[in-house]
Amino acid sequence: MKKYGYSIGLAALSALVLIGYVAAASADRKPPYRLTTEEGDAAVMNGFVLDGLGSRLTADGGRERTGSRFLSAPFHDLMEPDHYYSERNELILAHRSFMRGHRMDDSYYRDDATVIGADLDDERSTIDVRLLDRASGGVRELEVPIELPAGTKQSDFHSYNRSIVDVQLENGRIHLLVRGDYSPLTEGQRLWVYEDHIVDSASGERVGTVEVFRNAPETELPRETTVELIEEVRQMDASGIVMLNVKRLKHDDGTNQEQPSPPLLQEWRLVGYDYASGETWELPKAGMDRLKQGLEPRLHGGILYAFKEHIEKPVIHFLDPRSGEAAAEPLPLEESDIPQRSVRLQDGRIYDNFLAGKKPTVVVYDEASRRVLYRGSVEQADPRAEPVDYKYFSLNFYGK
Amino acid sequence: MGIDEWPELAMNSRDPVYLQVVRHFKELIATGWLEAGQHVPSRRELAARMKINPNTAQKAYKEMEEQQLIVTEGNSPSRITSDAATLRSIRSELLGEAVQAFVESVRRLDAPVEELVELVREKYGRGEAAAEPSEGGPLP
Amino acid sequence: MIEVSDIRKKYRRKQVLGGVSFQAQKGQITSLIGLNGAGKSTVLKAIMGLTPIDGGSIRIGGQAISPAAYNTIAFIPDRLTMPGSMRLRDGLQFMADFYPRWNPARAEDLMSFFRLERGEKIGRLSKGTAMKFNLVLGMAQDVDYVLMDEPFSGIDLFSRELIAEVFTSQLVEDRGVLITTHEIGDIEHLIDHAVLLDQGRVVRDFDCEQMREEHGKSVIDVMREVYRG
Amino acid sequence: MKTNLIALLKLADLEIRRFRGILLGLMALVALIQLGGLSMVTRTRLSQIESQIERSGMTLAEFKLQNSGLSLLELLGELDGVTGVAIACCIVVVAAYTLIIWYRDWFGRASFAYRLLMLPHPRFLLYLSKLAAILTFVFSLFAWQIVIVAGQMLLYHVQIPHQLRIERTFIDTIRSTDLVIFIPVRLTEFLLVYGLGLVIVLLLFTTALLERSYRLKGLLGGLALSAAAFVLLVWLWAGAEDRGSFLYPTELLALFIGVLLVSAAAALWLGWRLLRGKVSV
Repeated sequence: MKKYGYSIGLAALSALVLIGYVAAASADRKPPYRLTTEEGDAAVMNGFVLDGLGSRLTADGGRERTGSRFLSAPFHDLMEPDHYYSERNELILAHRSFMRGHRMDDSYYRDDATVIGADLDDERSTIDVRLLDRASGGVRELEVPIELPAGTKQSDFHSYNRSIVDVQLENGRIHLLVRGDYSPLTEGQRLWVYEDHIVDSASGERVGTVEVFRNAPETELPRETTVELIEEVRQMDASGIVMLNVKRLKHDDGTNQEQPSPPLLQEWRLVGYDYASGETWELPKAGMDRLKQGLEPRLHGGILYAFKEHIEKPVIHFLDPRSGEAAAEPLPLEESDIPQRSVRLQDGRIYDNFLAGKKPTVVVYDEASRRVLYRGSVEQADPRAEPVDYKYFSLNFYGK
Repeated sequence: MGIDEWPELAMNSRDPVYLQVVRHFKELIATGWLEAGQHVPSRRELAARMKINPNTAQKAYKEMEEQQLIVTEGNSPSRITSDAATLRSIRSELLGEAVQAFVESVRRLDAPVEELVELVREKYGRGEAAAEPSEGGPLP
Repeated sequence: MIEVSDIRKKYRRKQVLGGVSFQAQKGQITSLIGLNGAGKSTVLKAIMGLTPIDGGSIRIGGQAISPAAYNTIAFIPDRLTMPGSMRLRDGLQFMADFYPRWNPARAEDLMSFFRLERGEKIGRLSKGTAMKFNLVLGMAQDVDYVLMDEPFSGIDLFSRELIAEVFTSQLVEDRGVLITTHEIGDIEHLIDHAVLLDQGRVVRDFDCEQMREEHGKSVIDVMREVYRG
Repeated sequence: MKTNLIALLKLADLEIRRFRGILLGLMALVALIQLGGLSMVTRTRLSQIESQIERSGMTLAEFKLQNSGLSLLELLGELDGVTGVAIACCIVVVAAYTLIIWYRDWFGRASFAYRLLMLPHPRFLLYLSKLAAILTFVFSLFAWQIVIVAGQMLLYHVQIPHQLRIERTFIDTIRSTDLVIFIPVRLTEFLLVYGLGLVIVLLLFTTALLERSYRLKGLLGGLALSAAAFVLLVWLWAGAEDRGSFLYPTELLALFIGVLLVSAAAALWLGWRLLRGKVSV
């Protein structure tokens, strides 16, 4: 047998080591961390995950490894559940064929009866609208051609880029809010134009177009106007109104080279728009003063939430989007060990993800009663693993 | 008689090899090297000794059987014939052939017969005398 | 018998075999004769299935070449067929491992007949010794046919005689031997049948003894007619 | 069937033994680089820490509080370049040998190909035995790398004073280095990476055989076949990255695996046919 000794020895020893390795690897399938419920009912966390230290934890004790994937990395149907795409995963799970090839469409609207997807690819400058009847599963498609904003023509711009930023359905009328970002030929400032293209959902005929906002062109170069949409935080949910965050900035004109100073906020306005009436308004001074205390505005369920997210002890202010007055008592959040935190507003609840007692912690408040519905934190299950102290876990919504 | 002492056969490549082997046997019989009734070597031994392939040895033995030089009973090894007539005819056949070859080669010289006979007697005499006293004499 | 019918083969646009047909009977020594480049080796390799043919067919004992056929036919090419790093004894062990028809006893006889050293490295054998070892590997298989490619070329006189003796031994008896050579000299009277090749075609195919009996010509004479005429 | 299996194992043993010198050399090289490298890096870091402590007068424990110890991963991090070279060496040599394992039988003073092609066994055993040999080399190196990582952990425990040590599990150590590409910790990852590797080996085998059958035309054909398969795989993989593609990533994965299987089957079948009747000495 000496003759075959080498080969058999090589194969046997290798097999032995491999079997040991497979045993170790399978023992290691579960990450050494767990999201334990300290208080309240874990059901409110349904659809939510905490991602961190290569693991994905759910309130019902689910523990799964993420990471150390290379070749198999891209092969996952659900999209990265960061803030922007998380709701879409629900659509993918619920309406797989409807979403086929359209996962990256500009914007979606969903209610109990229909799902509407809208996408604008600039080559054709028509909006592709798709309606899904959730009951029957039937899909209708509409095409809505759009022109350049009034008073402008192709040759004015060297490039422009338009996309649908919000889709709403109110009494049979589909609202397609189009954001246009036009770069003029001359060295002048960019032109922002928001238009609401209204289409009858039954016939698909255009009902009208409302120009929601168009910024006044800046004359001096260092000045710049930025316009950002403050849309319903739950992008697919119905929302009667939408707001625009309009800021005029003055850039440092670049004289002192060493340390270019950040742009100065010259003027800050919030412009609201009501889909049903087509009416626009500006947030009164009361509201603006409140925001100017360094708060960021968010829109959810028709209420303007204003708070600074990334500080140790934020306070959430609830403002009426029209009057700017307080719509409810401010809600102070628990203090976090580090300024890193994420706040999600969903289904009448406020999800606060921060670090308490050095550990990643999630607290869920019922918005109306301000009661704590759930409190959980990440525990380390294996002493040899990396400790969770001061480690940030991101709170993502994966979809039910 | 061991196969190894078997005299060498100088072969030419124009005459059929198996016939050269048969002739060689006839010479051995004629010179008495092979006696009547003596066993002949097996086909394999002959092939090895004569440096010919076994098929040719087989063919030579078949030819010799046809010419009744050897006889085979059952599957015991073949033996030289002991039929005196055949043995005698072998000698005369060989002598005839040799003389025939001699005559043909000499005829061209157009020499009278007596001279030839005289020359043969003289050479044959001297050849015999020379052969007698010292065994290893130069080959003729 | 080995039946080669109308085999054709092109190699880099050169017609190496242009329709070669002949037969090699079991129990006979057939020699495939031709000058260098006549396609002799190619015919042997074709028969052994070591190189594909473009046309025609080859039958060995009525069967086409197949792995099973390698139990009935052995090939002794004009080069080493065992890795140089092996020793002679490893080579013999290899044959024992893979060839059911390997005859170890006969291998031993041949090893001593050729006075070969079992411990020697195959890579360091001289050309003559290498051919002798090749003969051992080929002849020590109980097969019906043995193909040999130029067993005598470039080999010292004494090895040549030793090798020639193999042809007269029972190793060859009632087996079909097909041997290629371009200088017939020392085995002229050993072969039963001769097939002359020229530029990939059979130009003569005769029984040697018959040629000598009927025309009084040796194989070399015929070669002279064909290749020099 | 049994005799074929025995013949296959004997042929595989032969192929394995013919490469054992190089394999042991590779193993020694990789071990030397990774273990030797680690102990060197550890020694330099420890001396730095010692001098730092002397200057500041702290005790080891205080130092650990401040700098949370010296993890093996940190040390391995400094070795990444060198480890990468060591592993690249193994890959290149084995990949090259995937062709040499065929060509060495054709070229050189001895033409072992004659003997192998005349074995009274189905010629496909040659393909399978050489494949078995290559796989044995790959998995021995795979296992050897695992042993080395274990050795590195041991070395870490020996050289690093326990106050500075940071405990990590074996799998965590592997997961946190680039090594995890070649020593996957997840089954799906292992199947894909080594499935792809196997297909590449099969395509190389068949390309070598195509060349041995049709010379240059065969080589070009083989390379074209391999390139086509590779491009298709990369296209599918990239398709999964592009979120807007018509096919869902899991469907692209199914296609990816499909292409792997089809390429493997094609390579094996073509290899079988070429060996049976097209290959030439």
